[in-house]
Amino acid sequence: MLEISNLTHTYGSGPSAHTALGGIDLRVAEGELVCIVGPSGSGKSTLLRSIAGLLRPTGGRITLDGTPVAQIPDDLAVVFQDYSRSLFPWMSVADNVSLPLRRKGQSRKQRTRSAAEALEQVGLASAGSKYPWELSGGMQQRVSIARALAYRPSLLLMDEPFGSVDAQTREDLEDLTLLVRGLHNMTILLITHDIDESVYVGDRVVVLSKAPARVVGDLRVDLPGPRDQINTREHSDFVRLRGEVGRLVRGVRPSQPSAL
Amino acid sequence: MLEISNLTHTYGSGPSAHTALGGIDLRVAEGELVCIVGPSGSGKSTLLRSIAGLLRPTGGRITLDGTPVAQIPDDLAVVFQDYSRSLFPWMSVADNVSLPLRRKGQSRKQRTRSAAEALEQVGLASAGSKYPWELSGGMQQRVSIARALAYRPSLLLMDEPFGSVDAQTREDLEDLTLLVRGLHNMTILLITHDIDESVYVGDRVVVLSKAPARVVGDLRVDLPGPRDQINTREHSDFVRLRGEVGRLVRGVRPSQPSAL
Amino acid sequence: SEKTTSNSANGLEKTDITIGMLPLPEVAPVQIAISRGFFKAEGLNVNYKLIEGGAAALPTLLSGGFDVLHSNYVSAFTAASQNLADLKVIAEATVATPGSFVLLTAPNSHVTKVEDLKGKKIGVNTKKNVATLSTSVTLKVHGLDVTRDKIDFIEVPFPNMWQALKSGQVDAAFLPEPFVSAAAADGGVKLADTMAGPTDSFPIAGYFVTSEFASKSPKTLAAFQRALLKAQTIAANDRKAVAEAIPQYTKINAQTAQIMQLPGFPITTNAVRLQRVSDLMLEYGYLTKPFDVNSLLLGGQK
Amino acid sequence: MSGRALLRNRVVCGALGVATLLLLAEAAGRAGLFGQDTLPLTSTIVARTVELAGDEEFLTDVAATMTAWSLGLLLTVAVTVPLGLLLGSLPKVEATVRPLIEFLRPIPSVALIPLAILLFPDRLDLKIAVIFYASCWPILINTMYGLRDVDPVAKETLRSFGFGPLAVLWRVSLPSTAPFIATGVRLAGGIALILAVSAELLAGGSDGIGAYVIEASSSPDGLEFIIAATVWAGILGVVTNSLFIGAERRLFRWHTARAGVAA
Amino acid sequence: MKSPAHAAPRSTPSSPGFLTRLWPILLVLVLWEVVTRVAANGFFPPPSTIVVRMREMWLTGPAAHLWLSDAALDNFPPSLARLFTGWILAGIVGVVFGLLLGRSVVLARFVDPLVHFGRAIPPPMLLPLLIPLMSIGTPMQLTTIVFGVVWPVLLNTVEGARYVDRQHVETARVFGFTRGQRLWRVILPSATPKIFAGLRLSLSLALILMVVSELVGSTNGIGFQLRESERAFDPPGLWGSLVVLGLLGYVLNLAFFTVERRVLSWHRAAKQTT
Ligand SMILES: Nc1ncnc2c1ncn2[C@@H]1O[C@H](COP(=O)(O)OP(=O)(O)OP(=O)(O)O)[C@@H](O)[C@H]1O
Ligand SMILES: Nc1ncnc2c1ncn2[C@@H]1O[C@H](COP(=O)(O)OP(=O)(O)OP(=O)(O)O)[C@@H](O)[C@H]1O
Ligand SMILES: [Mg+2]
Ligand SMILES: [Mg+2]
Repeated sequence: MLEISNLTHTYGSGPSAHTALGGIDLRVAEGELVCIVGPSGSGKSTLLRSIAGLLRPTGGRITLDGTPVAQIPDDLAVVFQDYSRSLFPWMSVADNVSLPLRRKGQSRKQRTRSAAEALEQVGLASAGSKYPWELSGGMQQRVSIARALAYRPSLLLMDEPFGSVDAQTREDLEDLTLLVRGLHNMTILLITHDIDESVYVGDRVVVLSKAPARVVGDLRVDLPGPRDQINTREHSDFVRLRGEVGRLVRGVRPSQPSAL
Repeated sequence: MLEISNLTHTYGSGPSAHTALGGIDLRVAEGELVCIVGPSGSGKSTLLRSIAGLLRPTGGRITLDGTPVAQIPDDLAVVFQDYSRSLFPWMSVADNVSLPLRRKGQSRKQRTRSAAEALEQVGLASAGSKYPWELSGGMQQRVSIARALAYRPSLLLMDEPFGSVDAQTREDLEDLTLLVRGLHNMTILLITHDIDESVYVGDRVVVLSKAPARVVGDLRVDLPGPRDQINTREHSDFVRLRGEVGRLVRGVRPSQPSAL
Repeated sequence: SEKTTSNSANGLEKTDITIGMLPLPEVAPVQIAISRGFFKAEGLNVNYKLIEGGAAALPTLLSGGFDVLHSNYVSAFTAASQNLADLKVIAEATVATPGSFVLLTAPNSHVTKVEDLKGKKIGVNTKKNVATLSTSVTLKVHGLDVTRDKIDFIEVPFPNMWQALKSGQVDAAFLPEPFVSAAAADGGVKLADTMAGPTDSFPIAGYFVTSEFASKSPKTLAAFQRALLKAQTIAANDRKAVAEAIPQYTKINAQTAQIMQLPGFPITTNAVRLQRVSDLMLEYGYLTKPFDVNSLLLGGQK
Repeated sequence: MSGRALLRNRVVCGALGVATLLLLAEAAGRAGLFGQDTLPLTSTIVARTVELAGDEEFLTDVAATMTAWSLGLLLTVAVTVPLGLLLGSLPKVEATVRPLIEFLRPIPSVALIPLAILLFPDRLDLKIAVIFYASCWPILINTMYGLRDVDPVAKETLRSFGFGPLAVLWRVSLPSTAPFIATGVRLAGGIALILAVSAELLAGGSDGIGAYVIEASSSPDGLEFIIAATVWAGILGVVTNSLFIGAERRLFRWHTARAGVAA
Repeated sequence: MKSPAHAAPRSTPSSPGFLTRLWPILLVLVLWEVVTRVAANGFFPPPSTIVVRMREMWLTGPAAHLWLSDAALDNFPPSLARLFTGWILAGIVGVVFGLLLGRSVVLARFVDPLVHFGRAIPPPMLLPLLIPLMSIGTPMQLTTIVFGVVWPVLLNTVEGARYVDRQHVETARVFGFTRGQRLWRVILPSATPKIFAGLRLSLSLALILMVVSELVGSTNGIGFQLRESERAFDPPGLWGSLVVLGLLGYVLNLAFFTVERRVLSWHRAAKQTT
């Protein structure tokens, strides 16, 4: 269980200070998949980095299963927005994926297998022996997704993970994420700009306002059964929710009572 | 007029060689805006880099207004897919935008004004004095768009330029691109993964196949009048075209006669 | 030293003279001549620069950085015999006096007589100069041969020599004054006086100029020699004058200067004496062919 | 000041580090760890070092050394950085002259001093020449290696806007290499100081710290002075280095900000 | 660190391009010969004289010894041994301490002045401190070499370890890399280009320091011979030693370069613009 209360963060100080987070409150239950949407530059990545313990927020509290996040939480994986810089250019793609698995105490053989499996799942079965800089942007992004999924973390943070891939692959990756989440009971926070995606993938969609970011909407997505790219997206609830999120993002309905 | 005939490119050699472009033929008229869609890793960026003269393709011909592209064409601007690495960390955002304008022989004052204007157009009016690494991913992407637009090139190449911004901003940027194109008669090639976007923005949509990439579809978009986010997207032709592109991308209808 | 006033009062070709010298007691006359205005009186403006070794400073003399160089004969003869430098001796600086250059050992050394040095290491400040030459001679007197008996010369700067001796890194050391007195005060044992027998009253060092300078500025040279000779005479006879001069150009303190063994200050330039050096150098392989020191004397054959 | 604040102050920390070392050395000296009481005690050397600070003759020497140092380093930077940029960006030229560079680099400047004297009778010229010869290599090598580290996307960006190779060099390669060049200059600064002193020492007949050492070596108790002068060479090194560090910090804020400095 | 097999070096030292690249050396040699003959200064003998002297000094031995003379056999091997031992020691010390100082801000604050103090001390001036501390000969020579050449490696390693791409460090932290993994898998590889620059600098420096260390208190070695030629006013001999040093440096650098190309091939390829 992830609990965030009154989280604020200000970059810099003095006249050039910039308040990115203006008091965020959020609770994410174990095994939940929460999508975060919000305007560019609002503070989504800042929020994510605070949860990951990479940034010490200037105010507020984050607790994970009751203990405050001061360090980087155990058993965490992150797909960074700047995926190309988060891959190690001196290692092959397979090594990039399998390296974190050492921590899971897997044998070399197991690691190789897990990495190959994860690469196959993201459609890069044949790229394992290449180097990251030999891949296209979308392929690099998928490597970093494969790395995170192969790790099977209990908390997974994804920052616009599907932004550089084509529509078809994107859908496949969405389904893959749902599948892996179902199998291994991960808690996932996923930042996205695609409103359809947020509704399709999320159990909840949290909408952030412009900077300083606040939660302006928190919608539960109650779509039936296992999701499916064709049927779910045609479901009337999907269309309604997507409209609702859209309006929230566009600021048509400014700050909702649900915000706090 | 940009003419590409039988363009092929193979990375590396020997057993690890990878053929990214398998014979591309394409003609782009002056002032045209062509969207390129295709699966991740197909060779879109490779194509773009060849046109930009940044990569010497292993086969085929590219001519611009009749002369073969051997060097980097004059009066060109590129928005790179890897936008964060294409901004210079040692310069302020405004300097990043105004630097290329030196080549246009603009005075310092003019450059400052052009840069400020362009930054305002992409919604970053107040970020001019910041450094690129102080901006969010989407903001960085917008800086690199502003840099390209302020330059007013006659040929503009954009590699997934709107991938990291929210839906609202994305629409604004699409309209901005159309506006600037209309005012300054640029030829634009735009790579995107968003099928709706390709139809909304493009005069033509070119669909590439999986690697080795070939043109599998080339659709003219005949939508009426000045485009408009709400009406255009509801137009029946829009819905039809988007379906068509979608099917092409998904490979539902494999290689079309229009391909060659 | 660049300024040349050819038409000055005494008809001197050059009035500014720079002399390169080692900070040793033996150059005290230069300091005396400066302090007492002997050079001034001759119309000369003399400056000295301290050098680290005669061999290394020779190029400076050749390139004109110095007008006069104080150098040991061994180095200078070696260079001259190879036609690397066309030099003239303008004055002798010093001849050895008993006890001024000594082979020394540490207090409880296993080496108690020269014969024990077989296969041992001897510290010298510079190889191929008067230190190694006179030591070789001393060794030979005691029946040892450097090559045959595998005796190694090791270069160690004088101030470090005592440390090297005490820590056993060299078994004996060639030391001049005032280092001998200081070491003796700390328990150093004198093994042999290197300036005895064949090297008795051995000429150690002299003042050199280039032939070019000698032929171009004969009057300046004569003036310089007159002033130096005057000081040299004082030094030879007045121990106190020397003791006063030394602390002015070295870090040797006044107290040490007063008690240390002083070198000899010759007042003539003696070709026979100098030829002895050349002959010994030939004998010990420092020269490959005989070298006639007359070619170095002013007015001597070229 | 709290302990934490103290830990954040570089001067305090540095002073603590130095003090610790001095105390250790003194203790070791008194305990006779340095063999047959041949080395002066640390406290004696500290006293001598302080004494030298008030010695006018010595201060003149320091000034002479520092003049040669700054002129030599200035010349080196002015010549070598452009040269390194040139070689680093023209691989063909670099390949051509590399054998020559690699041949010259390992020739010890110390051994060259006697020969250099013949070419540079003036002592300041001599010092500048040997400083240049020895300290150009770190700048050259670091510049060339730094150029290889430039992000290709950044270079392509400027090229695509139609900028020529020179503009790319000036506006992208140079700024992005600058921090690494600065490290090279810092290294060169240390080497230049060493060479200035060595030249004074070996060539003699000069002013400077090295000349002071020659004078001190005339006396049996000169050792203390020699070590004290050496300490001053080290202190000068620390001072010049912190000047460089300060300048770097001001100039390359972007570099620090972008990097994950210390975990 | 694995090196990608397919990123083979473009041109190896044995390729024909290598020979043609030697022409600048020939050019310099010819120029040198002409200038020295014209100048006719005994201290600057022409290369032809130097070569003759070098042969005389070092290549007059029996065929069984590869024609190397006793002087060569007495002086070259000990020098090379000192050189390599010193360089490798300095490399290890420099990298280890560089990583430590690069990654620990607090430690760096304490030791920084000492490091820069040490760096500014001329190695020849170390002698008075070293003589009482260790015995003249190999230990002292090694100390001099290590002390003289460790700085480029140390400083460059500090630089490389301190400025690792933030995104790389954060990735490693997020995935819970252990300290060792972070160091070995992330910081070290990302610092290698700079470490190599330092190692390359220090290799030539080691050659220089080898000579310096042999000037005082030694009984063999190239530096010892150089000093002897200097003392004996034998300029061709002196130049001969300098030439040997240059050649040695050239060969060492070539070998180093080959190794570096292999280890850093990822770097070269990743930073290539076409
Ligand atoms: N430097 C390189 N070396 C080797 N192979 C490369 C290199 N760059 C790209 N490739 C390969 O070429 C193919 C096409 O890459 P490209 O970047 O053109 O794809 P793309 O269509 O832009 O994909 P995306 O939409 O994911 O950005 C990929 O399979 C990739 O692995
Ligand atoms: N290192 C930094 N220094 C100063 N300001 C920063 C820094 N990083 C981010 N900011 C500012 O904080 C705000 C929020 O940034 P953040 O990266 O969290 O946005 P975001 O919601 O992730 O946006 P995007 O969708 O564009 O990635 C931005 O206005 C940005 O300018
Ligand atoms: Mg972000
Ligand atoms: Mg691409």
